[in-house]
Amino acid sequence: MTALEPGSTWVVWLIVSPLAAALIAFLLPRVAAAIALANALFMGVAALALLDLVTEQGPHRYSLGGWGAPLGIDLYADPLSGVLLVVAAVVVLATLFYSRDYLARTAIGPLFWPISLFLHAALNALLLSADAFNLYVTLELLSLSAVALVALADEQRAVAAALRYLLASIVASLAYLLGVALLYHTAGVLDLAALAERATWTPATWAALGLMTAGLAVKGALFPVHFWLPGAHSYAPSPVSALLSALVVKAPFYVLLRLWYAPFAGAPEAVGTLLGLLGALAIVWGSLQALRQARLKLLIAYSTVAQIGYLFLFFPLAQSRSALQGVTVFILGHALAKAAMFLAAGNMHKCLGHDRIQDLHRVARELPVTLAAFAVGGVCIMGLPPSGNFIGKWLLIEAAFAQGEWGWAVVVVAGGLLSAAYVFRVLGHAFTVDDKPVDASGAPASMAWAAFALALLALTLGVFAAPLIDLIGGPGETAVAHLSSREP
Amino acid sequence: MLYSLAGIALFCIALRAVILATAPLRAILAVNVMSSGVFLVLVALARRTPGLVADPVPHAMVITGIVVAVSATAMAIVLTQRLRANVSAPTVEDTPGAGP
Amino acid sequence: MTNPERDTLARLARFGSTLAVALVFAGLAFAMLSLPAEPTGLAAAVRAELPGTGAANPVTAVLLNFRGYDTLLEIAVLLLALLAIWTMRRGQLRPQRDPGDVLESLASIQAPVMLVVAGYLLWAGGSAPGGAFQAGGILAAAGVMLVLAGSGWPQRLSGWPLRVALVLGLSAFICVGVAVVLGGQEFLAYPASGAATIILVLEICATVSIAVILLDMFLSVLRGRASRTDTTASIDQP
Amino acid sequence: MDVAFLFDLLLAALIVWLGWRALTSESLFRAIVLFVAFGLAMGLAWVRLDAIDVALAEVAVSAGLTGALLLAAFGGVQRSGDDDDEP
Repeated sequence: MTALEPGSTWVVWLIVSPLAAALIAFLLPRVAAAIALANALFMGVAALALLDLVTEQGPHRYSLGGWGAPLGIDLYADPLSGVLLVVAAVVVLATLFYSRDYLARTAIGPLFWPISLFLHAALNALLLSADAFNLYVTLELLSLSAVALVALADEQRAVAAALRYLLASIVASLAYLLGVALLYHTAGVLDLAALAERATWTPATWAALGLMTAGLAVKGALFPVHFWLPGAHSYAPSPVSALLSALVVKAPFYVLLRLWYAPFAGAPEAVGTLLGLLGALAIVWGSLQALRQARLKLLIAYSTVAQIGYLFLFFPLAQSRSALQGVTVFILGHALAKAAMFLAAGNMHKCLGHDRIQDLHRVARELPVTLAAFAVGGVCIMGLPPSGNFIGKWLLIEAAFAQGEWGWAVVVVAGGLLSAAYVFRVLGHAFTVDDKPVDASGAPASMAWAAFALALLALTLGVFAAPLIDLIGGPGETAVAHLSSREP
Repeated sequence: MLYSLAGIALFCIALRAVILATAPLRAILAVNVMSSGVFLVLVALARRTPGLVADPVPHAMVITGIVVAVSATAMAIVLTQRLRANVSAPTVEDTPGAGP
Repeated sequence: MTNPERDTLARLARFGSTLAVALVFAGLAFAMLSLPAEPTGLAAAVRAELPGTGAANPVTAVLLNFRGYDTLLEIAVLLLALLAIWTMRRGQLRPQRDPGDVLESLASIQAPVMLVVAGYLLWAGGSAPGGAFQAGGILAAAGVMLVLAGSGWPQRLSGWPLRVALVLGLSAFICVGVAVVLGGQEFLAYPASGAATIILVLEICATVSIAVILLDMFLSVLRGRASRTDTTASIDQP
Repeated sequence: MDVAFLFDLLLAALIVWLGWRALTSESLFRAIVLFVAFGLAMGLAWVRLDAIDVALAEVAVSAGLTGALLLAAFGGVQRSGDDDDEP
C-alpha cells in the first residue's frame, strides 16, 4: 500500500467527524449543542483545506480499506465537491448557531443535535462518494435524517408531510437502486469512473438512465414530482427548513450531475432537453404557486420548487463549460440566500406567533435585522447583482447563447421577474405601518444575525465568484473535462 | 432469469400499489414488496447464465439494503402512529400542493 | 365532488397506473433480456483477494472488508432511524395481555435456542454463511418473542447500558477506522495479520447494536400503539 | 424441462402471487400475514440462488422483524378500525 500524502486524510475527517460527534451528542445531551457547533466549525476548516488541496493538486481519490476501485469503495474530491462541502459547512454552522436559541423556545429535545449531525455526515459522504451503491446508502442516510428532522415539528400536518416525504423518498431510492443493479450487471463495477469506462449504450443502460433519473428527480423535487416538498419544507421547524431547502434538496441533483459526467456521459440530447423543459416548467409553476400562498414559509418553499428548476437547465446546456460553472455558483447562492430567508421567516414566526403574509405589518419596526436578512436574501433570489445567483444566471444565459438556444435564456429572465413579484409581495406587507400596540418580545440577536450573515454572504458571493468560476472550469476539473469529451 | 423477471414484476405491482394506496400501512407494505423485488433483480441477474458462480457483491448489497429497508419501515410505522395520535393539532388551513 | 365523479376519477387513476406500470414492466423486461450472457461482476476479483481479508466467507469479506464503509454507514442508518423514532415516542409500555401458557412455554424454549443459533451464526460468519446482521436479527426476534410471551426483561434494558449497546457497533467501526488512519494506512484498511480478529470484534459489536436497535424499534411501535387515540389518518392530502 | 427448472418456475410464480395478494387483500391483517409468507418464500428463493447469507437475513429481518413491526402496528390500527375499508 502506498504512503499517503500529508493532508489527504481531510476526506476521511469530513465524514468521520460528524458521525463521531453524533455519537457523543447522543450519549451526552448536555454538551450536544456545543459538540455540534464545534464540529460545524471543524467541518468548515476541513472543507477549506480540502478545497485548497484539490485546487493545488487536482482531483483527489482516496481508497477506503486500501483496496481501491472497483473492488473497494473510493472517495473522490474535486473543486466542485470542494466548494459544495464549504458551503454546506457554512450553512450548517449558521443554522446550528441559530438553532440553539430557536430550540430553547420549542419543545424539541436534544436529539435534534445528533440527528442534524447525521444529516451533515450524510451530506459530506454523498458529496465525496465515487461509488454508485455507496451513493444509495448516503442518499438513504440523508433522507431518513431529513425526515426525522421534519417530524420534530410535532403537529399533524408536519407529521403527515414527513410521512409523505419518507414514502416518496423510499420509492425514489428503490428506483435508483434498481438502476444501480442494471448498471452493475452491464458493466460489472460500481465505481462511477470505472462505469464510465465500461458502460455501453445497451437497453439496460437506457433503463438504468430512466430509473435513476426518475428516482433522483423525485428526491430532488423536480416538477411535476415535487409534491412532497412544500409540506415538508414549510411545516418543518425553521432551522430544519433552512437545511432542507439550502442543502438536502440539492444532493440528488449533485448525484445526477455526477452520473451525467460518468456512466451517462453521451446520453442523447433529447433526455437533457426533457429535463430542461421540466426545469423551465418548475420555474414557472413554482413561482406562480409562491405568488398564491398566504403563509410565508409556504411561499419560500414554493420558491425552492422554482429555483430547483434552474439547476435542471444545466442538462440541455451541458455542452458549454459555463453551464457547469453557472449551475455551481447558482447552487451556492441559492443555498445561502434560501437558508437566510427560512431563518428570517422562523424568526418572524417565533416573534409574531404566525407567518401570515398579510399580517406582517410590524416586522419592519420590530425586527429590522431579520427583515433585512429576508430582503437581502430575496434580492439574491431575484438574481440582482452582485449576488451569486446573478452570476449563476448570467453564466447560464451565456451558455444558452453559446449553444444558440436562446429559449433557455428567456426562461432564466422570466423566472427572475416572477421571483421579484413574490419577494416584493412579502416586503410590501412587511413595510406597512401599523398603529397596533407594539409587542416588546423581540427575538434574540443571535437568531437575527445568523440569518443576516448568510444573506450578506449570498449577496457578496458575486464578488468572490471570479476565482470560484476559474476553479470549476479550470484545469482542476480534468476528470469532468475528460469524461465530458467522450461523446458518442 | 426467472427470478429477475419475478423481481421486476414485484417492483411494478408494488409501484402501482404505492401510487394508489390511501392508507399508510398499505403503502408501507407496498414499499417492502418493492424492495424485495429490487433485491431479487440484484442477486438473480448475476446468475442469468446457468453455471455462473454466485457473486458475493450483490449479496452484500442486498443485506445492506434489507437493513436500510427495515429502518425506513420502522420509521414509517411510528410516523403513522403519530399521525393517528395527534388529534389536537390544527387541520386543513392551507394545504400545500393543492393546485387551482 | 359528487360520488360518481369520484368513482370515475378513481377508475381512471387505476387504469392509468396499471397501463403505466405495464409499460415499465415491458421496458425493464426487455432491458434485462438483452443483457450480455457472459459473466460480469466482481466475483473473480473477490475470490482472488479473499485470502488477505481475514474472512473465508466471501460475503463477509465484502461486508466487513472490501465494502466495510457501506456497512459503517448502514449501521449509522439503523441508529439514526432509532433516534428518529425516539423523538416521536410517547406513552408508556403496557404489559402484554396474558399470552397463554402455550406461547409462554414456547418462548421459554425458543429464546435460548435462538440465542445459541445467533451465537453460532456470529461465530460461523467468518467462514460459513452468517454474520452480524443475521445474528442481530435473530437475537432481536428472540427478544420480540420474550416480550410477546410477557417477559419483562427486554424492557428493563434502559439508561446507560442501553445507550452504550446502541452506539457500540458504529463506535467500533469508527475507532478501528481512525486507529488505522493514525497508523498511516487508509481508513478501514486492516493489517492483514490482524484482519480476522478485527472482523470478529467488529461483528460482535455490530451484532449487539443491531439486535438492541431492532428490538427497541419493536418496543417503540408497541408503545405507540398504547398511546394512540382515535382519528382517521391518510397520507393523501385532505 | 427438468425438475429444478420446474421448481424455480413454481417458486417465482408463488412469490409474485403472494406479493400480489399481500397488496390487494381486503383485510389488512391477512395482507400482513401474506407478507410474512411472502418473506419466507423469498427466503427459499435466496437459497435457490445460492445466497444463504441473504436467506438468513431475509427470514430474520424482513419476514421476522418487519412482520412483527407491521403486526404490532396493526394492533393499533385495528382499534380505530379505519384501515380495513378499502379494496
